[in-house]
Amino acid sequence: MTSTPQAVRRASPRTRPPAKKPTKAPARGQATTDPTAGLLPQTEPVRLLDPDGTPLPARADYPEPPAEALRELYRRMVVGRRFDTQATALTKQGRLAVYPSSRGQEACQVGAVLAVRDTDWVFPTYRESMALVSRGIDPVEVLTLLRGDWHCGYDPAQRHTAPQCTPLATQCVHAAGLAYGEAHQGRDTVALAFIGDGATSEGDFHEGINFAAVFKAPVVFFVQNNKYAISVPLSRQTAAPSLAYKGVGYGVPSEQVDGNDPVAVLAVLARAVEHARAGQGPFLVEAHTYRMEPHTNADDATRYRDGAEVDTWRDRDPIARLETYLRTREVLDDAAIAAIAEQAEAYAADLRERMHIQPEVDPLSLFDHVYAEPTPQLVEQRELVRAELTADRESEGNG
Amino acid sequence: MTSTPQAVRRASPRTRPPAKKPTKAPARGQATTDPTAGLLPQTEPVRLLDPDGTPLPARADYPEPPAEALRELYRRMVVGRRFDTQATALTKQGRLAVYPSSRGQEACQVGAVLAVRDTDWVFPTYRESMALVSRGIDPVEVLTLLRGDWHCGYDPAQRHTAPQCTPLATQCVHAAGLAYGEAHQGRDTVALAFIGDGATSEGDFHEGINFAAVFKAPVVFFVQNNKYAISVPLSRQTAAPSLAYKGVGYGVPSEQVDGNDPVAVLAVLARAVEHARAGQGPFLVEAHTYRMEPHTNADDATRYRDGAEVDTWRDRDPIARLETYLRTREVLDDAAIAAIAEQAEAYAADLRERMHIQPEVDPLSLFDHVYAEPTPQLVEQRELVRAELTADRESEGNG
Amino acid sequence: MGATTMAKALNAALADALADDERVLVFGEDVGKLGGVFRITDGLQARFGDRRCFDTPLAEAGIVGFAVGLAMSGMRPVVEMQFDAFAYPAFEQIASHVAKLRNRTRGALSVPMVIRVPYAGGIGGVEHHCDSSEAYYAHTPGLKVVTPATVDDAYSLLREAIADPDPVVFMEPKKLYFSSAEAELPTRTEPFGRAVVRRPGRDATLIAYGPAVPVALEAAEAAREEGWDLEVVDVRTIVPLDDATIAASVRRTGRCVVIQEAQGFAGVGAEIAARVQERCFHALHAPVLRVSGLDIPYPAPMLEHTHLPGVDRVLDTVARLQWDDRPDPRWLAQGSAA
Amino acid sequence: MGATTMAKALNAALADALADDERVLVFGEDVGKLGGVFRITDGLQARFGDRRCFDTPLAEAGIVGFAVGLAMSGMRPVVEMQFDAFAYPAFEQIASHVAKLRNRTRGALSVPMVIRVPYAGGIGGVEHHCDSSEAYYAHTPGLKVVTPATVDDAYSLLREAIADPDPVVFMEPKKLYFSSAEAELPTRTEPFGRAVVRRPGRDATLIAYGPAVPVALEAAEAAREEGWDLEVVDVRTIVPLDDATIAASVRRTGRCVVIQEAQGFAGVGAEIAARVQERCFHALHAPVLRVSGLDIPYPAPMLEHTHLPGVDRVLDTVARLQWDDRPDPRWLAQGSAA
Ligand SMILES: Cc1ncc(C[n+]2csc(CCOP(=O)(O)OP(=O)(O)O)c2C)c(N)n1
Ligand SMILES: Cc1ncc(C[n+]2csc(CCOP(=O)(O)OP(=O)(O)O)c2C)c(N)n1
Ligand SMILES: [Mg+2]
Ligand SMILES: [Mg+2]
Repeated sequence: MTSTPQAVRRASPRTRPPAKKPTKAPARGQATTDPTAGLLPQTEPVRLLDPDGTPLPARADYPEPPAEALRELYRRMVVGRRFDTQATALTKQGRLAVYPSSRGQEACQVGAVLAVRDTDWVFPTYRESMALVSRGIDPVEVLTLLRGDWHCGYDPAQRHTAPQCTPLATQCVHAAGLAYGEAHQGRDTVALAFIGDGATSEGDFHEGINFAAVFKAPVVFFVQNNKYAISVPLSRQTAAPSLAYKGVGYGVPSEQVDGNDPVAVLAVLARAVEHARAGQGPFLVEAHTYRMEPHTNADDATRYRDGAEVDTWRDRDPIARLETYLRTREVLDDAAIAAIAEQAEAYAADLRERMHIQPEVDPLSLFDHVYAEPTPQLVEQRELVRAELTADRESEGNG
Repeated sequence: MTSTPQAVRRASPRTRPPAKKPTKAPARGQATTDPTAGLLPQTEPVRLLDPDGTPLPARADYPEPPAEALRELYRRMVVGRRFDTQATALTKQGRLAVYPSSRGQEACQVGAVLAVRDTDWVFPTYRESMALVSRGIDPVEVLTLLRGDWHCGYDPAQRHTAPQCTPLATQCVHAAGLAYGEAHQGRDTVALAFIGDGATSEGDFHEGINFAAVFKAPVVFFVQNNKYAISVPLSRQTAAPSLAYKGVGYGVPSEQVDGNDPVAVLAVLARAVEHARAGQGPFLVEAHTYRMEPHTNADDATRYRDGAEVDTWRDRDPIARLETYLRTREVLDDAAIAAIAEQAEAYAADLRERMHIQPEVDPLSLFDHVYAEPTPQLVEQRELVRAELTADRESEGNG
Repeated sequence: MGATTMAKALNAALADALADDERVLVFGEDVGKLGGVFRITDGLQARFGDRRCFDTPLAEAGIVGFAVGLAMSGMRPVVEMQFDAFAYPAFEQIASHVAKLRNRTRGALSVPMVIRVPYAGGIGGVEHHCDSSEAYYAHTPGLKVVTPATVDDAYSLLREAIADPDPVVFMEPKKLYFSSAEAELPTRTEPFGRAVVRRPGRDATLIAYGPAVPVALEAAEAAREEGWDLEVVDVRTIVPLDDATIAASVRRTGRCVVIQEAQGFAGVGAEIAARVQERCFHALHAPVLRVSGLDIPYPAPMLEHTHLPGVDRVLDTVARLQWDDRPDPRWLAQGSAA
Repeated sequence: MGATTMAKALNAALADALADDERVLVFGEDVGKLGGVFRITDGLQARFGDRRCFDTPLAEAGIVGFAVGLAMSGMRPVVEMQFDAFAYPAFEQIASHVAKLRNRTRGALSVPMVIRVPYAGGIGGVEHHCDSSEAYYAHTPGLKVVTPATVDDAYSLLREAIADPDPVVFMEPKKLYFSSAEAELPTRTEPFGRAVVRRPGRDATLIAYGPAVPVALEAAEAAREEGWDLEVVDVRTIVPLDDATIAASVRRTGRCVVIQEAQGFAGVGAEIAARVQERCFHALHAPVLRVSGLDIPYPAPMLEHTHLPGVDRVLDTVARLQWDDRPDPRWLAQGSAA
């Protein structure tokens, strides 16, 4: 995958002067003295394509991204989904300890990372493996923790990508701090913080978005509302009209988007990123989507949701939707689609192969990075383990 | 002080049928399909009296409480303020370890507790001493912790009043749980949770109001926005138009009120309590007020705010405001005012006197309530302390 | 009578408590329809309805704080923290309220509740899913801290925890969830505050709790080959701790190894070792030694066997108990270097 | 050269760090105009501007998590938790991120930061304002835990903490803030990982840290009257701990009392006692004893002297070090009862 997405360049303030104040049109024709002006989301999620791929009337607030960006979006979604199904397959073969699939959320996973630059920072959760490979990170690196190794695989500093975060919502505060620190040092970095619907109930979501708002830190908080937190439905997380209505309570402009409409996701995220980069502070986006697979391979989703519900969402498949649209627009044809499918297969084959090589992990490396230098206590413990390993080897030799 | 406030009876659903849906008029004439309908606060704080005590035009959404309730409100505010100044004086005499004054916030402190019944539960912070004495709790009990004893003084179960809470915002979740538990057991108890402006930044505020909303627990969250969290101004806590705008993000109806207008505070709180009691879930009220004293007697407010600002607020004194109004309405006259002032003096004198008696505290009581029964380890430690005390007494005897 | 797993025993304890006492409520993340990620609450919502067993918003401080309020209203909340490290967001509620409310109110308010924490490793879990967090709670006065190592204890201690007037942090060793044993439920084992000798022995005492108990028993078995007859004491309730049983055992054997899965530094094992040498000094032929996890973040699956104190590490340590009554050479160099 | 308080030394350390390294940022609750409730950040905002020293929203997880992000961007955050118990909301950020980010990323990300925690009691504070929380951090691998007991150390250790590549929980004994000593700042004392003998002695070693150090010194002074010559070791850095200095002292004296202000159970003193007996067993004439706060919630001002380990409690304990080489009668009854 290439690493300088089109959408990013398009959304860059270098090519487009930043708006001077929140660019969002006041919802529902409120007077400008309305204190909520520019902060509330639109009542309906932004949608640019119908579920069947038919384009909706063009709109001024969210212009359609250029064809090249959409083509790239499609390509990465196809490769991303193939990566995802391959990863799920690897769990069955015991090559991965656990895998949280994002199948069905491709528009969000790929659209979001396409909206930021390589120098922007991404704060993913455990669910964002697809987003990370879309960002160009080696899939074996992305799966390192999940295959049972003790570290996150990629180099976060080099990739501008935090380790996939498991303690829910904690990454929201990190994103605020990072974004503020970057701005403090004169860089125009944007931080993109992923978070799930369930995790918005955590205190750290509140504290993270509030810090970002108070310090006007350039963070885009991107909620993938996939309707479940493991088994718990959204109705147990909030009584709000929708999660995007949380923004106004922090003075943060917010939007909701059809998360299975790849064109809309890219358009809304591009605008949110632009807002943040222009120094206007954080932005909250809620994408309505659906997790097609169980929470992870270890989960049994039949306990809490029925197949009919899943089927409804199968009909809103983001890849098919974009494919139909791009065919209509003649951005894609059979040959291009086949070529992309082939790329995806090759990507999966390569991953499969490389994941079958069991990594060599030196047990003594456990002591290397607890501190910059091991403490005397750790040095002692390292010697203990070294002796145990030697004894093991010797007894194996003798046995 | 009497313990069955008028305002409570008036607001009771027993005498007034509960409204079937949020009774709040939709703000700004929004259509009823607006998802924020009934959730957003009015753009301006509700005010029923001008700062100089002149009544504003009557309004349908917040009818004025009956004269008897206002008279009682006035009486408790006067006594409350006298209590407060007396407590501050006691810190100077070393009779209290520390005292956080609520002078200037009398309308909030007294108005809020007048709006609930004795069987409702109140969740106060360290700032609510005045509210607690207004609720009829013995002032010496209220000041127990602050005078350096190891427990909260009053019996929370009997008083339906949680211990004054120091870890900020944590009481919000307790209030949600208590309210839910009461409803679960078929009781129509309302929980009134006090919280400061600064503390709304804590994760526990978020989690508490969210739990209450999801479980439709009858809680009134009452934010006294007194503009400072110790030295930190509101602008460092939030970028929201106002704290009341946080409600919509939880699906909780919200209102803002002039916190120095006692009539408005009582009216708004009464309605919020009614909403909760009627089974419609929590309600969020933000009162705009001001802390006239430093954070506590140990604080030096001159470091972070100037006298001019304090003076502005002196002109909005809630007691003077209500006094003027009640005189105009001929609910109060010189004689009544003098009588109340005399009551307040007597109250303070009694407090002063009783606080000069140093309580006897048995050191061995430290072990009595760590667990229902002390552990063997605590029994050992109690013996150790007993031996130390005996030795001390003996050496004093010999010395 | 039949084979039951610890998971099933815990489930039965919850069900029986729900049936016996309508004040009991079970709630947390995914405890409803799903029955919990470890299925400890399996079937409870179906049987008792969603007023008695329900899912909450995803917020651990919220869950524990909500339980505080419910306890104040007279209920008996039993909450599940999904994994050890995911109880940390609730730390303030636990340390500043759950542990202290009784004391702060001279007993006028008590907050009987059970905070169930699946803890420790050995299940190939990824990071944050295998922390041994018992010491944080044990160091906090006002909490009882209990951890079963057998199926019978799982049932009995959980019932006792729910009935207890004090808040109990109930630490469930994940790797033992699917351990099974013959058990006839309901069952009643020794009460809180009693350690149990799981295996008598004469040469040295192994003191263990929770996930370390099976390791200790296995090590004791293996030690027979080396000619050592080891006693194994299962602590069961860390708070309150049974000093008497522990000290009596060590006085009999004269040697002691404390085993815990948690990282060693300032853990529960340190407390036990410190107490044992205080109380049994003249009976000891060797210092009290400790076997524990390493002082590192819990490692991922591939390396967890290196971290976890296993039979070999226990036996190596037993070997260092100065059987020849000569000082441990290990510390001599350091002594002279200093 | 002149008398300086610990509070002033800490303030000077922050000021010098801000002046020397523009990556240093100081933030927290009330650290700006107010200069902190203990005035440790007094004048910093005025001197360095509100981009370098600033107030945050009132949210401790937010403060620590924000520091994590800032550290990732290359800054050196120094955050203030207003009081010990008010750091608990940040516990998840500290235990699951601050302590582990370096490890999780093989060192690619480090989060050098200082979390300043005014801790412990003795100042007549009301509840939640006097917790001794050092053991929670010391038990968490990946954190360094440092606590000065002298004015010089306050300056030097804080400078070192800010310069350190690892996260440091810097525990400031509140009751020593206004202790004063002759000190010429800037000063450089022994580095992290080194305990210091504050008073040499031959008969027994008192090991103490933070607020307990002056108590130990006072007790040693008083013990002269009883004919005991006590050595006092100041631990200074709890993590990393200086085993060598501690063990060498105890080997010399043959007797040891560990003193901490925190509640005793599973605290840092337990770790030190366990280590000392492991390493010095044959040099010990008596068990290592501990003096600590009681295992109760920190009591309010009127009773704090009962809770706090004072000179008398230390001397009583020293008296129990079996000077006649006979077993402590205290534990005999229990042994036979069991
Ligand atoms: C603090 C914390 N609590 C609990 C968990 C366990 N857990 C992992 S994922 C998850 C559900 C998260 O749901 P959501 O935020 O909607 O994200 P999704 O998994 O749907 O992408 C839970 C409860 C956790 N990782 N961290
Ligand atoms: C969790 C926590 N953090 C910090 C503190 C210290 N503290 C006590 S009061 C206070 C300011 C609170 O401000 P606000 O919520 O506005 O209430 P006010 O004091 O103005 O009534 C602070 C920071 C605390 N008590 N609890
Ligand atoms: Mg979800
Ligand atoms: Mg305030």
